[in-house]
Amino acid sequence: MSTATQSRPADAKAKPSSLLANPYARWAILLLGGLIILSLLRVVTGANDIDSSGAIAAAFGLAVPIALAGLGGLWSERAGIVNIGLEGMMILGTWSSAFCAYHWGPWVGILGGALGGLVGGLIHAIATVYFGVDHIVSGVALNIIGLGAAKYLASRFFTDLPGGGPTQSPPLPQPPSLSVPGIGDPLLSLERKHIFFVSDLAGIIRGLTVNVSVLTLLTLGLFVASWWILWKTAFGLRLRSVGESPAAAESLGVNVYRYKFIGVLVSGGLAGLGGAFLTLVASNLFRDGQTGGRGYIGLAAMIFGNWRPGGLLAGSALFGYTDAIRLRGGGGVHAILLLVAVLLLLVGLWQLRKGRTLPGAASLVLSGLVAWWYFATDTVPGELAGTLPYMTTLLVLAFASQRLRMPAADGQIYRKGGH
Amino acid sequence: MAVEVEGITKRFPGVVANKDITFAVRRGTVHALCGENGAGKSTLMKILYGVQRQDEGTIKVDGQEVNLHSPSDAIKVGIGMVFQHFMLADNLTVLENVVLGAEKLHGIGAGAKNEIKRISQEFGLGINPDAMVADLGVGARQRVEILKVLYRGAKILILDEPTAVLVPQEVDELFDNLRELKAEGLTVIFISHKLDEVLSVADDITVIRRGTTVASVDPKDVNARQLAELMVGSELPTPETSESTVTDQVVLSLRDITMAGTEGRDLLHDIDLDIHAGEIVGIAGVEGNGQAELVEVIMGMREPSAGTVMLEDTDISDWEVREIREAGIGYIPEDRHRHGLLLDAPLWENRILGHQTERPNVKGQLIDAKSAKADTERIVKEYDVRTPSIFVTAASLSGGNQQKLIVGREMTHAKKVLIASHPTRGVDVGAQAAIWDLMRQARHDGLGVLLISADLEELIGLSDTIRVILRGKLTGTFDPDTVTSQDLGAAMTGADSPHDDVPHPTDPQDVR
Amino acid sequence: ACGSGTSKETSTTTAGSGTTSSTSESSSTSEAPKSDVKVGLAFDVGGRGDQSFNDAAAAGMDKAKAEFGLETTDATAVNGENEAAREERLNQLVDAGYTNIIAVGFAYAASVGKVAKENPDVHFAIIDDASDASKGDNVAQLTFAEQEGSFLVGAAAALTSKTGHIGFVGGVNVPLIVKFEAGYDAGAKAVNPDIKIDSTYLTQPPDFSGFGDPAKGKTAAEGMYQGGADIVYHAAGGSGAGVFTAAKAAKGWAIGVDSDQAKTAEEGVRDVILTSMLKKVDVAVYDYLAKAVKGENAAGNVIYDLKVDGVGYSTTGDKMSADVIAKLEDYKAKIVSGEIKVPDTK
Amino acid sequence: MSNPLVRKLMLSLGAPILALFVAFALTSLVLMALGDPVRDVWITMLSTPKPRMITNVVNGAIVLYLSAIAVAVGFKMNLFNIGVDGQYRVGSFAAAVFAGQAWLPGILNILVAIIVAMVAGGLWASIAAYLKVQRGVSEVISTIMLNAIATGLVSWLLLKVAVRTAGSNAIGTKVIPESSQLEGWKLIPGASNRVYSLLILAVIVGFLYWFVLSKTRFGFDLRATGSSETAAVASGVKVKRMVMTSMILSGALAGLVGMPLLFGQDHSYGTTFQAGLGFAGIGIALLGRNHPVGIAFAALLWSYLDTQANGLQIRAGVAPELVYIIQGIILFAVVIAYEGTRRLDIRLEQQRVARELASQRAARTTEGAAA
Ligand SMILES: Nc1ncnc2c1ncn2[C@@H]1O[C@H](COP(=O)(O)OP(=O)(O)OP(=O)(O)O)[C@@H](O)[C@H]1O
Ligand SMILES: Nc1ncnc2c1ncn2[C@@H]1O[C@H](COP(=O)(O)OP(=O)(O)OP(=O)(O)O)[C@@H](O)[C@H]1O
Ligand SMILES: [Mg+2]
Ligand SMILES: [Mg+2]
Repeated sequence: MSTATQSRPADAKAKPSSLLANPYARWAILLLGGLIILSLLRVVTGANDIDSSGAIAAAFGLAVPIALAGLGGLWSERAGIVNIGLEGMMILGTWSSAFCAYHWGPWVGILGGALGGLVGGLIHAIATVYFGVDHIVSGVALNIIGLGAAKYLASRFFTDLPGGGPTQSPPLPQPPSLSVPGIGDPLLSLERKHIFFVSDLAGIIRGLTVNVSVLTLLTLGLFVASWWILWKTAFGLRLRSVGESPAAAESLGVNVYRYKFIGVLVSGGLAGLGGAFLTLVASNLFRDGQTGGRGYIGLAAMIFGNWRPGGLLAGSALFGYTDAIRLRGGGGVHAILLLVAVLLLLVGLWQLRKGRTLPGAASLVLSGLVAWWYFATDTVPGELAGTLPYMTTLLVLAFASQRLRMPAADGQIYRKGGH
Repeated sequence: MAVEVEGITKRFPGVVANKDITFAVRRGTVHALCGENGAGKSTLMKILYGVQRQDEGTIKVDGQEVNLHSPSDAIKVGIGMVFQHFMLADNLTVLENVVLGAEKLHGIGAGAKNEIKRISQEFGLGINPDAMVADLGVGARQRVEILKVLYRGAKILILDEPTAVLVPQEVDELFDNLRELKAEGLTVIFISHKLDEVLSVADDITVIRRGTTVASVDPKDVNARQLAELMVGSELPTPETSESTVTDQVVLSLRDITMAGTEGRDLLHDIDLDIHAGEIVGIAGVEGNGQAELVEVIMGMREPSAGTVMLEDTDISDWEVREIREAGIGYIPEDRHRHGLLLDAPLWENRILGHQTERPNVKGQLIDAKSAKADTERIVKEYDVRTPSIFVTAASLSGGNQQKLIVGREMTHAKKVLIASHPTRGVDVGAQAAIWDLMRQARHDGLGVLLISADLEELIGLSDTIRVILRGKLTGTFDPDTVTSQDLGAAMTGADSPHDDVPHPTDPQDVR
Repeated sequence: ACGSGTSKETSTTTAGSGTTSSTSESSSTSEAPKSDVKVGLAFDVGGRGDQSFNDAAAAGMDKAKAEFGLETTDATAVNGENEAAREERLNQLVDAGYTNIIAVGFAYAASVGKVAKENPDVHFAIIDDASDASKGDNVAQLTFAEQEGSFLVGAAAALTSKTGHIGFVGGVNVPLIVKFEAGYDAGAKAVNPDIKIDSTYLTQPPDFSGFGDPAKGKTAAEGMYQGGADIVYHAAGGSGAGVFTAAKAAKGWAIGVDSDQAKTAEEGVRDVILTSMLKKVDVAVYDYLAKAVKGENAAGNVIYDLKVDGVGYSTTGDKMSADVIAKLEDYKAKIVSGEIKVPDTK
Repeated sequence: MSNPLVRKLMLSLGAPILALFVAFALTSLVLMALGDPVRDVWITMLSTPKPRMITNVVNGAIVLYLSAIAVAVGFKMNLFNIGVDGQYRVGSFAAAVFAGQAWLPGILNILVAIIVAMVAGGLWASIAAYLKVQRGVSEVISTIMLNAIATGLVSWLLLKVAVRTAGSNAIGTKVIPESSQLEGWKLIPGASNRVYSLLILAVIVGFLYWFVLSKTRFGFDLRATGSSETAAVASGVKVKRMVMTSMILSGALAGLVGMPLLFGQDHSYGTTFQAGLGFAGIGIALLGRNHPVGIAFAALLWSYLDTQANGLQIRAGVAPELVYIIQGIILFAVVIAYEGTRRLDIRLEQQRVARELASQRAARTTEGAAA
């Protein structure tokens, strides 16, 4: 559309933005910026825990099950099936992974978790794909069934085992954890020195390289694999096309039902794997109610991440991180108040510059309130600190969500040959 | 013979869509299929493409009998189809849309991209494989659809109403493409309601009526009128030449209407427009040049950045949709399914839609179901809506009958102005004539009518004045008595500027 | 009227237990003697097998069952249930003919009060509640001085800590758990007024998953250890397993709760348990049932505190030095004598 | 079958009955496969409930009904309000605090407290509504977040206002004065307990839901928006305002959910207040197909199963959570059965339309021939 007259400004703009145009560079800049902000925040507030290796590792531990559930959601919704039943599939995964791990060891446990979730996925797939049941109804029903089934099966199969009971499994064998050899201790001593940026970097690297569970590595692998399969292979193209326009896919000979089915099945398996992580890595037993709504959070993280693996990972990490910060105590939540105040200030100023007076002013007022809260208190009450992950997610979405776009045919019931 | 169809019968619950259809298509020809809405053309083509399965009958391709269970079977024997409604995933790239389902041919990467470029060049389609389909205009989408078919190496192309959404220039381009394909030895099966097009491009014509083949004719032997009569099976009513009823009383006037766009260019720029009582003002233009915005500004669905809209002596610029409708402006929307109907609600509730605050639909804050139903019965009778009852859902009516219901409803409430956006799109000739009559009647009754249409014949036939809209500006005024389709077409595309400069119309589905 | 009902019941049970020795030999199924007392236990959420509070109650009942040959059953609460559901559970037990019904957990207070009033011939016990809501002529209210036991383990932590920094992980932020924290704080501060105490609650009511989410327990404890704490006390039910795991990894100490967790926790982590705050629900339940079998009227509030050894600390594994234990005994004596009053709120 | 009304009735009755049988069979299969006592389970689940239990069923259904109606208002608009859980918690807490102050006498206190609950629930929902309308945040995700935030906020506030009673480990808001406690009605003969007085509330809400949705302009606009947003806009509905209104309405109704519990049973808001009603409401609204009468039946069925399941552990030795499996299967079975009948219905309808059109056409052609 642009003709000669427009070419000059476009060229002028191209130079500085060329770095930003490269997605990898953009990510790198984002990460670097985040790190600097964290370092600054740590130095200013003295809350050394906010990027300690422990906090990062804990954030990872809390993020992985959410990320797995979210990845499950991604597979399903990319194929056009809304999956509100992730929670139920995850619950099934916790029980079955515990059952398998107890009887046959941790590796079978991991597999068992995936299988348990798969059963949930199977039910959801049959209902939504073949029977054309409303996706939400099916998901809600699945959550109810998952909850009941895990509890019922636990009381049926764990009650008489040593250390087990109707609501919990016996202790389970854990899959191994790995570390990059030789860097743990040097990094730790570096981290303990609390030098601006250097210690922060050391902490983060240490958190990511020391004592990482194989299941965490598997999860990362699954993210890369999902991205590759969905965006770089013919199979993935077909699966996504089914979520964007099933009629078009059908007209080109793609078996829509089959791809939707596969999408939901994989979805269940991944959510189940998230359950297995909870029983085998995050703890070492099955407990009734262990998932604590992480399936829903995973769904939220997926929406947050704009139905893309990278964004989803960022969403889960944000959630896991804030949850870790508040669970570990140590003034992290209080420190984050300052961060929020500064960010709100920046957003407010930016909006004022763009001429949006009302939202701008609102952000500034909010920023002032949060800053006042930070300076007037020393801690955040535990009840409120617990809401940090949810507040953060909501805030970020409130500022960023208008760019989100779900698969065009997501949630629509597809029937072969129209109608 | 490229395709031979024999004795095809297809029954749907309660309907026989195809009944003993027999015809043959010669290789390297363009073969047209004509018939009223619901005659069974699309069904037949879907059978040919394996989307649906015939109950009886055989299909031969290149003399070989084939068994088509799914589109893949059809693709295998070299059949490709461009559907009546585009089959494209908006949020995927052209490349992805094209290779989908045919990934085995050239992969999904560079190889495929090169192949697309090659085909695009060879047939002059001008397609960029990396573009998002959502960003493409209707014409480009049409070409992507054709490319999809060519990419699969199809030897037989089925085009189901490919021209319904194209403007004359685009139609010409398409026909050039078709001739090129024909020269390459490809066979084209082509469906259209625009009979002059059919006559100009087809080598053979098969007419279908009520699901059966009633005639096979040579385009050289018939004219459009004879063809239409073959389709409907009776003589068509002659359109009466009507006296001008234009008065000098302005009912709707737009002054300096401007609407800023996102990319610097105004969607609407300084629009000045007067509509008099008893006048039909036609707007001609390539889709996406501001027609939709114009209508939405008048109806209060969007706010212009500047300018005023006056209804008689009242400034209605700031009014809400509902107030505007209450003030006596009727609205026949462009897309009846999206803007005109609640498909899963019964007809009588659809009669209320858009007039939820007006009698006879309501009494105070309450719905007056009894009166609404009675009035729906009246509309069904007066406007000849073919329906078993007013309690069936709107979805169970055919498109033409849905449109007649909408026209009836809006006429009932349009006391001063009627805004009619593509009122006969996708409607067969019979219903078309009926709707035209209704519009003339409205004019006769002293309404001011704004008619927007892509059908230039319709515009010329109905309007008292024709204005052309180009890139958000009203650029020309024509007298329908003297203007020709060619003149209009030139004005619509801005005859003095290069063709590339015409903004690509966007799919109406994306205007949210 | 109630009194007479009780005494009648009393006489029959006494008769029953009087003839225990002879009936026990003749009963073929179990070696235990038979009694007319039929016990129904209504668990709180979590139920049997929570390795904590509910399990302790079950242990008490099981012991009594084995000893006195009682017929017993139990039923568990469902998460987030309605008051009517709790009432119904008790009613079902009454309907099924159970003579002594034990409700485990303060959530049952109102239901016990109501159902006990409607069924004056049935005996009830409630654990962790002594309010007017559950009071009745046929209700035994068994409560504990958790703060006193917690005081001692708090002192133990302060005495053992090398860093002068300890932690507390509560499962769900309810007053009962705050009681543990309050005692723990007081005990630690009694030893070392400058001690630093981290505290985290895993969830807020009505989200009770904090009692069953080891992942969260682990994260919270990890934060404390890595922040410099070397001893963490948990009152978090099943989430405590995560606290132990974290202690093991951080080579720190953990303090168990309710039962002697150096005996009940998973084998691998037992050696990190410095001590456990004992809340002898099992003893309370057993005592109550023993009284019932003997026909004594157990109605009224029985407070299990340090004085009666209803709460305390464990020494399994000998992780605390004799010195420390001596000091703890000292504190214990002062609490029993009333010299130290332990607060039960923060 | 030719009369559409008779047909609709038969189809809509047939589906749930069929579904119940399917659920029965599937659950039995599960039990058998795992070696549990199928007979005992069904004897427990299907035994005639005692009068006391019937009261419980009705009472349970009352709160579930309110919750489901709150959800259904959203569904009618294509809004998925997962936030009923948080909204009713906020509403119940606010009402409990207000009523506990006893600023107003007796019934007046109740009425105003109910309004307070609706306002609080509505305000809480308005956050999600605002985020959706102004910021485009999906209500699914915002209400999930807001539920958790409500939990934290209410716990924090509860600690601020809580009163402790001697000897009790529970905390709650100040108990509402005796004059504002509702004793309930002796509706079930032979029952020792009473049906919540606020049964009236459920009846009124159900009636208003039906009346407003199907008889008023507002209801028409709301349904129109739910069935086609674009058509609604073109018809003059202000969709953003409609989203705001209906989400807030849904939240206000959610605020009512705790009222029967508060005034008829618990008399204060505390840690033992019933939780999770919002999620049950989703299932029930779907089961009752968003229809006021359908939801009533669904709520009664749900509550019946809940109540009967209480005895499972005692009488059949099976975990009471089995009832969740049964409820889930029923939900599946019912929607699948509805889908089946829907397809049948469409087919029958089409045949009818085609037949009648054909006869009309025939009539016309003969007319034409005659002329
Ligand atoms: N899937 C279907 N189920 C039931 N009936 C159908 C189905 N598809 C088509 N029909 C019926 O078959 C008839 C033929 O429809 P078809 O779409 O082939 O008409 P057409 O000639 O393509 O009309 P148009 O010119 O409007 O495109 C329709 O009138 C309709 O009644
Ligand atoms: N897949 C289908 N299933 C059932 N009925 C159908 C189907 N497709 C079409 N019909 C029915 O066929 C009739 C005509 O449909 P059709 O789409 O051909 O009408 P039309 O006049 O071409 O409308 P439009 O112009 O909107 O395409 C209607 O009664 C419609 O209900
Ligand atoms: Mg059609
Ligand atoms: Mg067609």
